[in-house]
Amino acid sequence: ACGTTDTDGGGDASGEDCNFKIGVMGALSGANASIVLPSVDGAELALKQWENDECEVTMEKFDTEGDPAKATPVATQIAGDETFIGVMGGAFSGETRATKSIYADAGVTMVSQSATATDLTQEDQVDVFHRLVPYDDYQGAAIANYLTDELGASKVFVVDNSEAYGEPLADRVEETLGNAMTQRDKTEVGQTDFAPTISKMESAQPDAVFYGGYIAEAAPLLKQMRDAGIDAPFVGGDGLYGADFGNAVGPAGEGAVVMCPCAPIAEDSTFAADFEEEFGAAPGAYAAEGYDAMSVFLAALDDGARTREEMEEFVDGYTGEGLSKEIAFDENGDVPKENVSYWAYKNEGGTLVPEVEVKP
Amino acid sequence: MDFDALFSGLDRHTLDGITRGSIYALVALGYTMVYGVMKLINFAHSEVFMVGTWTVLGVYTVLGVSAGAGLAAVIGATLLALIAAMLASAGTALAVERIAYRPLRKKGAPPLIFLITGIGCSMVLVETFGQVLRFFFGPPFGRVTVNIPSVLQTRDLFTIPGVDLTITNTRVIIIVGAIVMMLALDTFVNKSRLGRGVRAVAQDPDTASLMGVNQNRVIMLVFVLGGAMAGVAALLYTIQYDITKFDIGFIIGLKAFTAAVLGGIGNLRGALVGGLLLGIAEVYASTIWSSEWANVTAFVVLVVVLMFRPTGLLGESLGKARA
Amino acid sequence: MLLEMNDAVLNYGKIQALHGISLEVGEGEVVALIGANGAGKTSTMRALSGVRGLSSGSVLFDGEDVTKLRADQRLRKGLVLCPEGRGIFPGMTVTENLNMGAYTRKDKEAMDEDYERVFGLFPRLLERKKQVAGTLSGGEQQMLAIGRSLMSRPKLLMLDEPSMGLAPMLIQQIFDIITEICAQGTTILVVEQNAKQALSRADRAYVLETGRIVKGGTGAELLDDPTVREAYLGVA
Amino acid sequence: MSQILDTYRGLKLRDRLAEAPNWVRKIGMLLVIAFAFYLPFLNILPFAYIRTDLSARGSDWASVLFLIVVYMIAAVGLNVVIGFAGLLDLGYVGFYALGAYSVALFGSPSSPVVEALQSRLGLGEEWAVPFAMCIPIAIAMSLVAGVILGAPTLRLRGDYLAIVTLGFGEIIRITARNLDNVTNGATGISGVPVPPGPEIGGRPFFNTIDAERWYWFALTILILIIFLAFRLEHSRVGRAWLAIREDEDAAAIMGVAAFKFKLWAFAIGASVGGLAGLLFGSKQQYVEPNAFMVQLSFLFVAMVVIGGSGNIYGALLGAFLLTYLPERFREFQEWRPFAFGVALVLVMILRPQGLVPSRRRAREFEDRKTEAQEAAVDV
Amino acid sequence: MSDQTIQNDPETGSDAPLTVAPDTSDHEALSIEVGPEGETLLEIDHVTLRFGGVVALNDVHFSIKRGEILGLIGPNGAGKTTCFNVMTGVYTPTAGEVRFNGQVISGTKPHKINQLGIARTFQNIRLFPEMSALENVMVGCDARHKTSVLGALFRAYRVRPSEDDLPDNPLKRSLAKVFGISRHTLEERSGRVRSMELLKFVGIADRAHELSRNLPYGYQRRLEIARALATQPELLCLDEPAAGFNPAEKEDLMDLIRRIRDLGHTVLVIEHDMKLVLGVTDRIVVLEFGQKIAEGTPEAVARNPKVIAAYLGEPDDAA
Ligand SMILES: Nc1ncnc2c1ncn2[C@@H]1O[C@H](COP(=O)(O)OP(=O)(O)OP(=O)(O)O)[C@@H](O)[C@H]1O
Ligand SMILES: Nc1ncnc2c1ncn2[C@@H]1O[C@H](COP(=O)(O)OP(=O)(O)OP(=O)(O)O)[C@@H](O)[C@H]1O
Ligand SMILES: CC(C)C[C@H](N)C(=O)O
Ligand SMILES: [Mg+2]
Ligand SMILES: [Mg+2]
Repeated sequence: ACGTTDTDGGGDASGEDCNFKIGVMGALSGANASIVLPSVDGAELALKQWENDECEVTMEKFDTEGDPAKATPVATQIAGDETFIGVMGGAFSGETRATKSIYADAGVTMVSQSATATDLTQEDQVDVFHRLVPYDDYQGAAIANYLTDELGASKVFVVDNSEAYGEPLADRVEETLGNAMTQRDKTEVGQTDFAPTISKMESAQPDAVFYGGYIAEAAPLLKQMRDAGIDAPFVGGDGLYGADFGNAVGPAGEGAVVMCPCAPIAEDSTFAADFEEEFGAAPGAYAAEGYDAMSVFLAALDDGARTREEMEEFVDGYTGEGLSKEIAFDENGDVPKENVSYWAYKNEGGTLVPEVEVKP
Repeated sequence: MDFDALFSGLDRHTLDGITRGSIYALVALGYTMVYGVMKLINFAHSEVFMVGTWTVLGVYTVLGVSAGAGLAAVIGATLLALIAAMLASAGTALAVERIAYRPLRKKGAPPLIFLITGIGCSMVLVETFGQVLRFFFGPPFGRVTVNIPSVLQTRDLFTIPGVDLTITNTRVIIIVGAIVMMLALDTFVNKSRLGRGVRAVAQDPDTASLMGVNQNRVIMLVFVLGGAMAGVAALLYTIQYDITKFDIGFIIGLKAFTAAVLGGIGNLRGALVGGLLLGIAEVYASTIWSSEWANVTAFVVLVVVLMFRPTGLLGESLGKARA
Repeated sequence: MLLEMNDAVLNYGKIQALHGISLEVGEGEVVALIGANGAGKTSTMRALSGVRGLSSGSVLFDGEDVTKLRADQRLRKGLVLCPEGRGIFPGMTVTENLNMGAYTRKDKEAMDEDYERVFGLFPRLLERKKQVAGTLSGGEQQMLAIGRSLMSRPKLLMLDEPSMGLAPMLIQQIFDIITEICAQGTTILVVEQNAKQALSRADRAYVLETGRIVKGGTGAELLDDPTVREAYLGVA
Repeated sequence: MSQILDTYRGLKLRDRLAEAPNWVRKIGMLLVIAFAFYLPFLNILPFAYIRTDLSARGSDWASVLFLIVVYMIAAVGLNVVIGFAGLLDLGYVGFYALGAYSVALFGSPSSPVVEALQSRLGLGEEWAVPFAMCIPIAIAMSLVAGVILGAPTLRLRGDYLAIVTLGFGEIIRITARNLDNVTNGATGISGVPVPPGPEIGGRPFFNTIDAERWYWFALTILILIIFLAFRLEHSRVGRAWLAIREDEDAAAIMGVAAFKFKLWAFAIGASVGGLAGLLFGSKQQYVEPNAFMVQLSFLFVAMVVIGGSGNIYGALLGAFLLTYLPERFREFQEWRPFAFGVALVLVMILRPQGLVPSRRRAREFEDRKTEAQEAAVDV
Repeated sequence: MSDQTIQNDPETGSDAPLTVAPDTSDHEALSIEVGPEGETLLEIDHVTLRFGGVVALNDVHFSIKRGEILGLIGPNGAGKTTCFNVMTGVYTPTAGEVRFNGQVISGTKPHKINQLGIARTFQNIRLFPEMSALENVMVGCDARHKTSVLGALFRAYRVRPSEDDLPDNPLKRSLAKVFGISRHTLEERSGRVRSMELLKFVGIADRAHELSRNLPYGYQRRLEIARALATQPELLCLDEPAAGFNPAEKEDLMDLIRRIRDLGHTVLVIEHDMKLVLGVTDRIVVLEFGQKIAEGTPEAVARNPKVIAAYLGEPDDAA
């Protein structure tokens, strides 16, 4: 394509020449970076541990702040530069939706570590998109099951943030809950005063509250609930699955539950140890998925994939045991549902501790 | 649409709206004062408020107080935080005036330039907390939501009999605090000699100086007073919401500015009326529909009010002469 | 000398309005400044009052160099300008405008006396006490401006075209007032188009042409000067 | 820096250009246009250093050029409202969004509106309003929105208008986000149509990869709009706007139909903004509400003001710098917003008249500046 | 009407920059077409205007005849400026109406009234300060122009040009012959020429390209008159045009007012300078406290004891 850099796009120069870049795009800064950064670190670790004499692979990180508008120029750049043989991401559904057709046009294989919106694989399918997480239909069902079965709730109050991630997820939760949902309310990103929502809760008297959204708004919402004396258990989706959740919410967040389609990483695993050594922290949100996504690309290179087409072909047919799960992609790019596990994590003293596995 | 929900708890919702609106009103004062005197929208004012919230956090952290401290410690820490926040906010406002606006005033720049400079200052302040300070000191600075210890914990004070409305201590502090501050400022500007100087500069700076008013002093005074009010708002805000964030000023600033215009920009009492009305309108709308429509409602109320009263509810305090 | 201006040069951007003006006003005098449109009379007044700074030259008041002082600082020393085009505060009431005139004063009783005096001079203002000044008629605004400048009890009062826009009867009155306040001990520097009146009332006068002083003398001298008569009195 | 400026001033480029014979100016203009069309392929050192794709994490040069031109179109449109008519519009992004949404709502086969039409009219799954039809629809929608917003609010003065327009921008965005069954809500609409064209190398002519074609398309539109904007400026209409800006009441008494002309400014600005939005949406092939936050409105205003409000060239330069610089210096990552803020303040303090003010503004400003400096001994 | 002026104009057709010549021409091109002299042009019919408690105009009734110079005098605050404001659409009367050429105009928008043929100057000068003197006048000329916004954009409205309007360049000339010239272009040209002519007429053409805010006060007053004349008003209202003028300048102004009348305009003038008023007007209306107290020839009014008591005071020999 035109507009490549003068580093000469060696597109069809396969064979011996194996210098490639893998793009990573996601919210590397911004309010929700803590949900994304561990997975990027995971990918970096995978690349570091990779042994291959033939190939020279670098990972290029692009910060999108999770904003679709900022993600599209990044995608165009990656698409236009033939040395990019694959992309890990997008981390969030919104940016993924905005960019997948660009990658599709350029034939760049995507493997997302965390984008869960249903439509990404169920509507307007593109061949290049794959993901290591199940979609919100299942996540929503799992959350609903947790609410009714584990918590025994029969009156759930569902709140979402009116955004591309929170709203559809809350919709799925609502669908599965059926009559077990008493009321639904919508809030906004950037909102800090939730008094109207709280007073709705007070009259609805729920025995559990679900929030579909991100950390920034979940923290004040939860605090105001507790201030108002609403003690019902609080459950959130993977949008809260970041180290910052505990810090932001403070003592009011004690016991809050975060659901994630990601299995806990055993503290004594080698991955946990390596990660800890490399980055000085225990592996956080989607770290294992990030590691797995990168591993898929690296396996392709090991296998001799040297062009975007070969990469795509390899990833489509890939099967293997990953850190997070047994990896395989169906025709839509989803991992088979039976390979996935859902976990509830509880906020204890500011950290998320695995509580129980849930079935959708 | 759920009008039942609104009417069944009308008193409660109104109280919620007043609480929300009190903070808007206090921040709106800063916009209104600066606008009144200099005819410019100080876009950096939202960040003046933001700095106040961080100052409260800083004071609590330094003092090491946290939730559940003794009564004396709570009162002491809160007062200290109040003073610090007022000073920090006033200082920030003054710094913006000195560093950014004064050179422009010297050059006689048109209002639009002040607007863009204000936006620039606002970005600088936001990024200072979101990026620069984090780079040097690490967390809690950065782009994440930060928890502020709820030193002053919410307690039920009394219940209004008949309507069965429970009033908490924080609500009393916020509403009473906001109204008292506003009355004090209003009295100052309308009754005191210095206040008259402020109004004179607002109407005709040259002639004001011929009457012996020091224009620079008045302008500084305006920024300091507006900033201090934002500092008060910052403390009240942290009492109610217990959080801060690098970009927290943006939305509050937008609302406060809307409130100022709604009441009649340049008019101090207008800021109060506008703030409360806006707060109530938002809460009502959030109750009837949900919070996703609150902002739309706020702006629609603004447009409707301006259509019938083109200079806001109470009008600009400065009458306009014609031909 | 109460007021001295030496070699004053004033520029508006590229336009030079004053080309080195020197003038003096002695204690207790009435001094008039006359000249055609655009001669620089207003500019001189602005420079004296401190509303505009000078490019070069100096202003001395009461023996003190005030060149670098701002208008408000000069006012505190008793040098007061009642500006051309009135410059009232349109959004304040008549009373509030008068209050502004007394902005730097703290002596309550004496101020009340001064209100009486101003309302005595201009009964029309008393009728309109509560009216917002922006809606006064042109002449009413002029009265207000003069009244307001009296409120600060100036040592030296500078009036820029005080009779502009006033009905004939009032013009007469304004000049009487000028004579009267001078008699009460206020020194006056007045700019006037109404040269005949001004010269006949003034102790001394200056004639300004395109930013320069071209003539000076006692009022009577200038009244008799043929060139002045032709140019400014409309008599051949 | 100031030295460079001085040399630049010494050259008196502007005066020379103004004095040059007509044909010289015309040829110069053609050369500039030709160069603009060549830009995506720019590869001659040292000029190639302006490319944004030099560093590993840079962004695609042609895409950046396209975005620059789209913002230039918006800035030229906003300049009509702010610079010419003196109306502060802080909600310009609303029109931009309307343009983008119109083409998406009517042109995308998967938009709820088109789906409704399909089932109502019994049209096929693939049917949608053709791109060529979407252009007038987008322009008309934003123009109508401009008139609807303007008619009741243009009577307001100055800053009241600013907040009302700002609110309008937000209303558009929030409504687009909340009306799930019309706009797909926060999910947005994909499959936005692109201009028709021959297939080249198995891809449609206008695709997401070959951004330079988009750039040329947008550039052509930009040139046309600049041409029309100049015509407006130097006409009775431009003069009327100027008079209204200076003293609306006096203008009315001199026979200027102030309201009518203000409304026209608003409508023209709105439709140009809509056109810019259409280009943006069509190139993205995906439209969602978050792309139209208030901050973008501020950015547009900043473009107009930084360049020199009232001057079309100024708006172009402002749009260029504010879009290009952040892209060129992507390396600085999270420091960019901070640097942006600092730069905004510095530029305004050092050059409050804007980078290339119109002659009138420059003159005005010079006068005011000396006046203000002399006004008080110590400001 | 404007078409005719365009054709009459000797200077149209050349693109050469206009140079400032001393005012020697007789400005024939500036004269306007009017109806028969002596007919009632404007009638203030028992107009009352209240602002809250203040009665600014109280049942005021008088009329202006075409072709005359009418003076409006009275003490400060008598309601003279308010009268102008009612006539030009700034205020709507509380009671009564204003008729112009037989048509009721009270309540009409200011710009509409201007288009009907009333223009004015302001007591406190209100020029467009950041526009040059020439541009200020061109805004006035535009009031009579027909180019619409779309016309200015696309310039599609073509007019068959007269011989004088054809460009010199032969190619352009033949093109213009075939396609005509856009009305916009013709209007622009004629507007410029006419504006320049008006500046000469009031005697300030030497500073045509200066920003109006930088002009001396006297020039600004004259510029206001030129701008008002540019709208080709049948009735021109001057609010204290001589304020701040010295006697010599007042003489010039009197001459100017007479010349304006000679162009065909009817003039209404508010002024406190009795010499000017008595010297230039044909008839005088006197207001006091919002009421008409006298009306008549200058001589009669000057002798009227009521007027002397309320306004003139003891006879003032000179000035
Ligand atoms: N703000 C200004 N900017 C530029 N030039 C100015 C300004 N004010 C006055 N001038 C110019 O300075 C010169 C002197 O003006 P000034 O107002 O002092 O005259 P004046 O004698 O008071 O005249 P008038 O009798 O009309 O009031 C004039 O040529 C005028 O054009
Ligand atoms: N908007 C208004 N509100 C209240 N009173 C007003 C308003 N406009 C004018 N007036 C009053 O109406 C009266 C007439 O004012 P006007 O300006 O017409 O006087 P004038 O005859 O032009 O006097 P001058 O010769 O002093 O200019 C004045 O007493 C004035 O105070
Ligand atoms: C990282 C996750 C919170 C992202 C989320 N699952 C999404 O689809 O947007
Ligand atoms: Mg003067
Ligand atoms: Mg008057």
